Amino acid sequence: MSLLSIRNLTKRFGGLTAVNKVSFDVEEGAIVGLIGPNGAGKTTVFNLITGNYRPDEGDILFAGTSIKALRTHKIVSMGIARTFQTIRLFQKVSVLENVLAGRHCRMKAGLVAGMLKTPFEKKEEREALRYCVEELEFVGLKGQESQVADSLSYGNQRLLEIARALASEPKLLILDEPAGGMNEQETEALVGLIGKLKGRGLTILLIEHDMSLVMRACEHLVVLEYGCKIAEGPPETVKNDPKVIEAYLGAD
Amino acid sequence: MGEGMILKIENLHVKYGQVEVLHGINLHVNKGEIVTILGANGAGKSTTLNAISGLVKVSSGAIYFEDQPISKVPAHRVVELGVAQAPEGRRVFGTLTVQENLNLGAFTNRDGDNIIQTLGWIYELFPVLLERKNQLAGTLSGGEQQMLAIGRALMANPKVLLLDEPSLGLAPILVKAIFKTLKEINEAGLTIVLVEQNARAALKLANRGYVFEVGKVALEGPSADLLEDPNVQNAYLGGNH
Amino acid sequence: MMNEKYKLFLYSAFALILATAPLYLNSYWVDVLNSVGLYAILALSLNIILGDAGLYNMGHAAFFAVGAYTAAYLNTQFGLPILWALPVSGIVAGIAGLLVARPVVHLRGDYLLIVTVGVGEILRIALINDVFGLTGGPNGIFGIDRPVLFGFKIRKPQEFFYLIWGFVAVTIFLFYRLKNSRFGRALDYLREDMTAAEGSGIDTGRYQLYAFMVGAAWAGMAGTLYASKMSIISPESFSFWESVLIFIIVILGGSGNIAGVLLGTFLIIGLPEAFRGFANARMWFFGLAMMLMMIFRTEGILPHRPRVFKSLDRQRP
Amino acid sequence: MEEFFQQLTNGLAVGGIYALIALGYTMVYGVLKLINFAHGDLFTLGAYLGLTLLTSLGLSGHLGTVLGLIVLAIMVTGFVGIAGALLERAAYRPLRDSHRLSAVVSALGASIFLQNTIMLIYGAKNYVYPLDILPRTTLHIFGLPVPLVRILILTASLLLMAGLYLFIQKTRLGTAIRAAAIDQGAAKLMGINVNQVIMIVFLVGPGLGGVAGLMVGLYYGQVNFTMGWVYGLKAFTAAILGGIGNIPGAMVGGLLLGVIEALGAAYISIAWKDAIAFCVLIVILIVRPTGILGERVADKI
Amino acid sequence: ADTIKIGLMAPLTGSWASEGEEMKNIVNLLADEINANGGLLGQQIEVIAEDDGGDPRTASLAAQRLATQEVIAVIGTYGSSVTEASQAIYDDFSILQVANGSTAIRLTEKGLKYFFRTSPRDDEQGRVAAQTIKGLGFGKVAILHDNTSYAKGLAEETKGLLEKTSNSIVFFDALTPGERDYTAILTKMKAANPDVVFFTGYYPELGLILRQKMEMAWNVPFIGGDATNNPDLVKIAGAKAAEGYYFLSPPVPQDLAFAKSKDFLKAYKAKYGSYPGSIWAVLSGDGFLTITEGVKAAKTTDPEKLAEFLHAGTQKVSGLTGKIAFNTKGDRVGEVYRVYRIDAEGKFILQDK
Ligand SMILES: Nc1ncnc2c1ncn2[C@@H]1O[C@H](COP(=O)(O)OP(=O)(O)OP(=O)(O)O)[C@@H](O)[C@H]1O
Ligand SMILES: Nc1ncnc2c1ncn2[C@@H]1O[C@H](COP(=O)(O)OP(=O)(O)OP(=O)(O)O)[C@@H](O)[C@H]1O
Ligand SMILES: [Mg+2]
Ligand SMILES: [Mg+2]
Repeated sequence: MSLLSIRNLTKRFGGLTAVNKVSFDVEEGAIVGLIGPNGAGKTTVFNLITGNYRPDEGDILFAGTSIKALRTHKIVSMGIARTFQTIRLFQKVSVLENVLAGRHCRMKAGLVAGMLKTPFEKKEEREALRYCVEELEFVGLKGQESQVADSLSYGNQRLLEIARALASEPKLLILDEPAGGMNEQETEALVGLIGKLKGRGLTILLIEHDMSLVMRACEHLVVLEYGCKIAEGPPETVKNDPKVIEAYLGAD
Repeated sequence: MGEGMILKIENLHVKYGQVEVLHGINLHVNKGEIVTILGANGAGKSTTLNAISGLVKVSSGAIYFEDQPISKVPAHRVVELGVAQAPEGRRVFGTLTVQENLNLGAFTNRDGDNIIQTLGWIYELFPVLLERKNQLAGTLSGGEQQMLAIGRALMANPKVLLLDEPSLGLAPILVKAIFKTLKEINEAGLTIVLVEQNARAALKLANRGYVFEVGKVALEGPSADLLEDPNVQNAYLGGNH
Repeated sequence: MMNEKYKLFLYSAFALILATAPLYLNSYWVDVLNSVGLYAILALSLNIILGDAGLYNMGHAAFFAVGAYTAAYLNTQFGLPILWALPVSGIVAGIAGLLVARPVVHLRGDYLLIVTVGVGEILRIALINDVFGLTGGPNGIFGIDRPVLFGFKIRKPQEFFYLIWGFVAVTIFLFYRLKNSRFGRALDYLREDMTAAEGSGIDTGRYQLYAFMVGAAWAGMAGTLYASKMSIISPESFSFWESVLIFIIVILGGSGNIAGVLLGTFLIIGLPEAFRGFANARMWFFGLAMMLMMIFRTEGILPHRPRVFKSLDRQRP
Repeated sequence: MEEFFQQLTNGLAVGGIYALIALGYTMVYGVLKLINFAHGDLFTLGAYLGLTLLTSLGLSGHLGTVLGLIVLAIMVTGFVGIAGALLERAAYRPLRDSHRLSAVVSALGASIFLQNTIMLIYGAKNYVYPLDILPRTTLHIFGLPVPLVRILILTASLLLMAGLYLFIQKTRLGTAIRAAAIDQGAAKLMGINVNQVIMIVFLVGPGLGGVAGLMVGLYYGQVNFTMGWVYGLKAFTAAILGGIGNIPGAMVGGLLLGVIEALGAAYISIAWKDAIAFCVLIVILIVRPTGILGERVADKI
Repeated sequence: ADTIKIGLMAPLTGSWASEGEEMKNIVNLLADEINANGGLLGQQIEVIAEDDGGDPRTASLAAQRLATQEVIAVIGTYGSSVTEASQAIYDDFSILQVANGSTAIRLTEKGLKYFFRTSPRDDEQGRVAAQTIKGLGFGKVAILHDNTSYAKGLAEETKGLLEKTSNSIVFFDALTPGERDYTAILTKMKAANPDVVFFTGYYPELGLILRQKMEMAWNVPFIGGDATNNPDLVKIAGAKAAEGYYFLSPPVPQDLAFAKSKDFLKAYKAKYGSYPGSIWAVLSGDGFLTITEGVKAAKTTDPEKLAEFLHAGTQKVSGLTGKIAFNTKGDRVGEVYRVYRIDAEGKFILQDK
């Protein structure tokens, strides 16, 4: 059984069909790239997976269960975490607290425990802090815990988004243009990070226009155009698919 | 100001609150050139463009446009003088339609024929925008917004075009198309200042380049030289890829 | 850190000066402090909703009123001692908060603001019209008992001072802890970016309701204290202007910052008293002072600062 | 049935005034996202200034009623507009880059300040406009007695709304205002003089509020220094009801609020009429979270 | 002490500020007069005015503040619930309080020793109102109040009395004060077709109502309570619309035969340029005279003795609205209310009993 299975997914905005009967699978442990021209509906697919939009048709199965009607936070707690195309950090909040946001769904202390600082709450906080610090270290942001998120450089903000997503211990991580706004050196580091994530057993679905990253990081590609899937397969095959070249890559 | 120079920056300092982020930038652009500015995140590239446009306050130093000091000129006047910018983060008017956004780009452009002509040309360049003409800009996909931002800046019919990471979030085919178009409009006489992360493509396009490091110019020179420079190769061109 | 020590010293000195205030102030100034204390509770409770969760609530006096009327009713009709009424009215006001927030909490900024204004007004009109014969109409409810603590009847301003400020202290203690807990952080996230918060796994809808519930419950308890202190309550005391005043305190003091909100209360409740010398120009000076303070401290007197993690190095694995 | 139509015209008359004040409210809000709580007090200022000018200049005596009133209206609009622009300069501009609610608090301070300024200058008592400046003709429309002045007020509101709407939608300056409303920085990059735009908005918005104050004074006769608070809140409610920032919305919201109040008073209870109006508002907002003609939202994720 | 301090608690800011302003004017004028004539018991009087903002919380602070300034007595205030918020404080500090605009019955039913009022009570006015309505021969009555505790109290009192007789109440509701347009209410009231409307609210609203009633061409007579006794009423409504309006009120100083009232009016006009408008403000002057005459007669400033003296009710003080004496509860005794009617020129004409 695949970890994520998209079945006949359709989403319309008014007269526009942004996603049109798209189906594909993401196997456990795989790194899958979702590519396609601007406006092809990639981000919309992500928004459908994470419950930000509701599909008009089709279904989304995560580990066998349909998640298409669940609310976003529920989906996150089931094990899907994401980053956003335009960075959406909590700008005026410290870096570590940004990561703690991701940890939220794995914690239990409520209102009363928080007011009274019960031993359970204290222990849980301590562990959460430790876990989040580790995740920050993992993405390479050690020592910046107390900075305000918006004071980080653009590339680091992207990494922070990844750390926040990781803090929820997802099984599936979905990244929307993680290398957007990064220079080639930073992109290089990102490829390394994605490799390490795979090492941890995570499954990753990503959107990216930087083909150098896509080619190096992904094992499988799905190509959308005008909301429809036009190709799917291993990177080398897709790269040479004339339809993909015409719609997306352009001739050299 | 030297012969043929259209834009010149002398010893530019800029602060955000107490923190100085530009520590004396010197830079010039000749008429008809494409100049690219490279640099790591946070080096001050966008800040420099915003200083030229008058969006951030200059704390010391001077900026000249066509021999006229503009560091104290308010932003809207700078546009009237002929400097347009497609800013970082696109900043399209989300609750206005694509068409309205483009019209706003031509706010200072009083040449009616030019407006119609440019508009046609932009729709030709980015056919998606024509399809989405009456859609709210805020609901466009990331790349579509990027196209709109570039198109909008062109609508002003500027003498100098400032582009802040125009290729961000664009599909490869479009990046190629845009760079090709930039070349064309440059050849038609428009001067371009290009901030890019995609250093290789930018250097291939530009006549000259500047490399910023933490608020200072670290390197400058003709693009060809920079492409060859081992420091640049290591830091911005991703080594041997 | 030097700065931290200095801060601690400042706070303790302040607490000490305040705690001994009834010894050297006359009953008028003590009563002014009582007023400040009551509004401090109200403002701290609104701060949860407005400052922390970022929900524009300009009808907070409604929950204050629910608490006050609940306590007054239970006390005058059933003889429930006023301090026993304290938790009851907290619960009733909290439930009121939930009920009010439930259908409208998804509204954006100013739309929520006008709805809360509306709720406040609807309640006030209901009170004036003696809804279900419970509220005594424009006369309100009178003859409310003074609180009795361990057999001691509290009636003088000096005595109320310790009751009210004791409650303020408990509130600060609990809310401060809440701020740096999972709950408090959740409110920060949803204030900053609702979509990102939901996307990080936080049930934003639920926390918005919780914020309203906690804020309303505390305002309700403040209402009980108010009712027992005044011994008569009437709809005038819960007008739109009261909501506005509490709102101003939170924003001007520094929304999201407990010390700022306290300082704001001193200024907003204290200044009109300090300006009494100007006779009928006192509100003129007050308006002027408000504008000036806002212009010179645009983010509030003591703005919210992001949390600093000092002890991380010890925790690092 | 006759009573129903009578109440409807009563509601429209009141609503016309709400709409007129709401127009100014909405304009200012549209650009600065600022709930200008001082708007109601600028309205009061208009009423007082109108009275002072009317009695001290004797305009209608010199120029005849119609011309005199027009000149008076222009003068009031101008003066209150200038007061509004000064207010913006002093109390709002320094806060333009800070949190939205900071400016709201400054506006509340300005409201207290203005209200008490008027009280200190004129005293706390009620003032009365000279009677019978306006024609007291009552028309009979389909058998309903409708005072002519009400029709004039409603017409004036509608005309001003239409004019304002065309100005915002069709003119270059209007486009600039709309752009500045969305993103001031980006608007500057389009060559728009944002400070100037805001100043114009603060001339027009408060100016409209001032002229509404004048109308209320002329028609109802009685003014006092606290009247702006109630009217301001109603106008704000009306603007939200219609969808704040939206000019036809202010009109629709104002008229609707007036009608709801009148019908609520007529068929449910007078004492509860404001509560009824707020209930309707809440229900409408639950169904349409951005008001009846609410602004278009675009939050692309 | 070298001066005798008397407090005045009044709404100097907020929506009742116009009332407060006049109260302050009147009390200051009377105090100046006494001071110019050698003072009270050989001492000068110092009036300390505090703002109660017309709101209970501010009032309790104002009361605390006055209590700490060694006043022997306080005049005020306006609004029953506002007064009530201060009653206990003055009582605790043994300060004499003479309220001037607080008509709720319960205020004097608590048995407070130091509390008096120069304003009559709702029940008294209600009685006179019901009598008048009957006396004028009206059958179907509409009653309109404004949901302040004063107006509602009076409305309910009158309603109760009228219902006991042959009168029928065809309309009973409350307007919202501070608005400008009351046509919706008039339209609704007209549909109930009353013979008379009894209005218990305040003059600014009434002025507008009378005017709008005339524009509607509805000719029903109106009767009102003492809160409508203000010359501005005619200015707002216009003489034509106000003509024929009846109201109940303690006599205005103009109608009193005392030299004292006449002198007072002259002095007031000379100093402030017009006659005092509000009857409540005039009653604060009565409060002042109660205190000063009481001190004079009892030859002491001790509030306890003063209170005993006033409760005895033997000494009648000549006030601005007639003779003043109190019963043991602290209420003013005697018939105070008169009926007025507005004539074609807008003058208030005292009607024969
Ligand atoms: N909320 C919305 N309302 C209307 N149209 C929308 C909305 N969201 C997306 N669209 C449209 O749907 C299409 C797909 O958008 P989407 O953001 O999924 O594209 P994308 O593949 O992520 O493109 P890019 O690579 O440029 O980010 C676009 O044409 C966009 O204009
Ligand atoms: N509004 C601001 N307030 C405070 N600091 C800012 C602000 N904008 C930018 N900075 C800081 O100024 C420095 C330069 O930023 P700038 O945006 O000019 O860099 P850049 O070279 O364009 O980087 P990028 O490649 O990320 O766009 C950075 O350290 C940044 O954090
Ligand atoms: Mg996308
Ligand atoms: Mg940049």
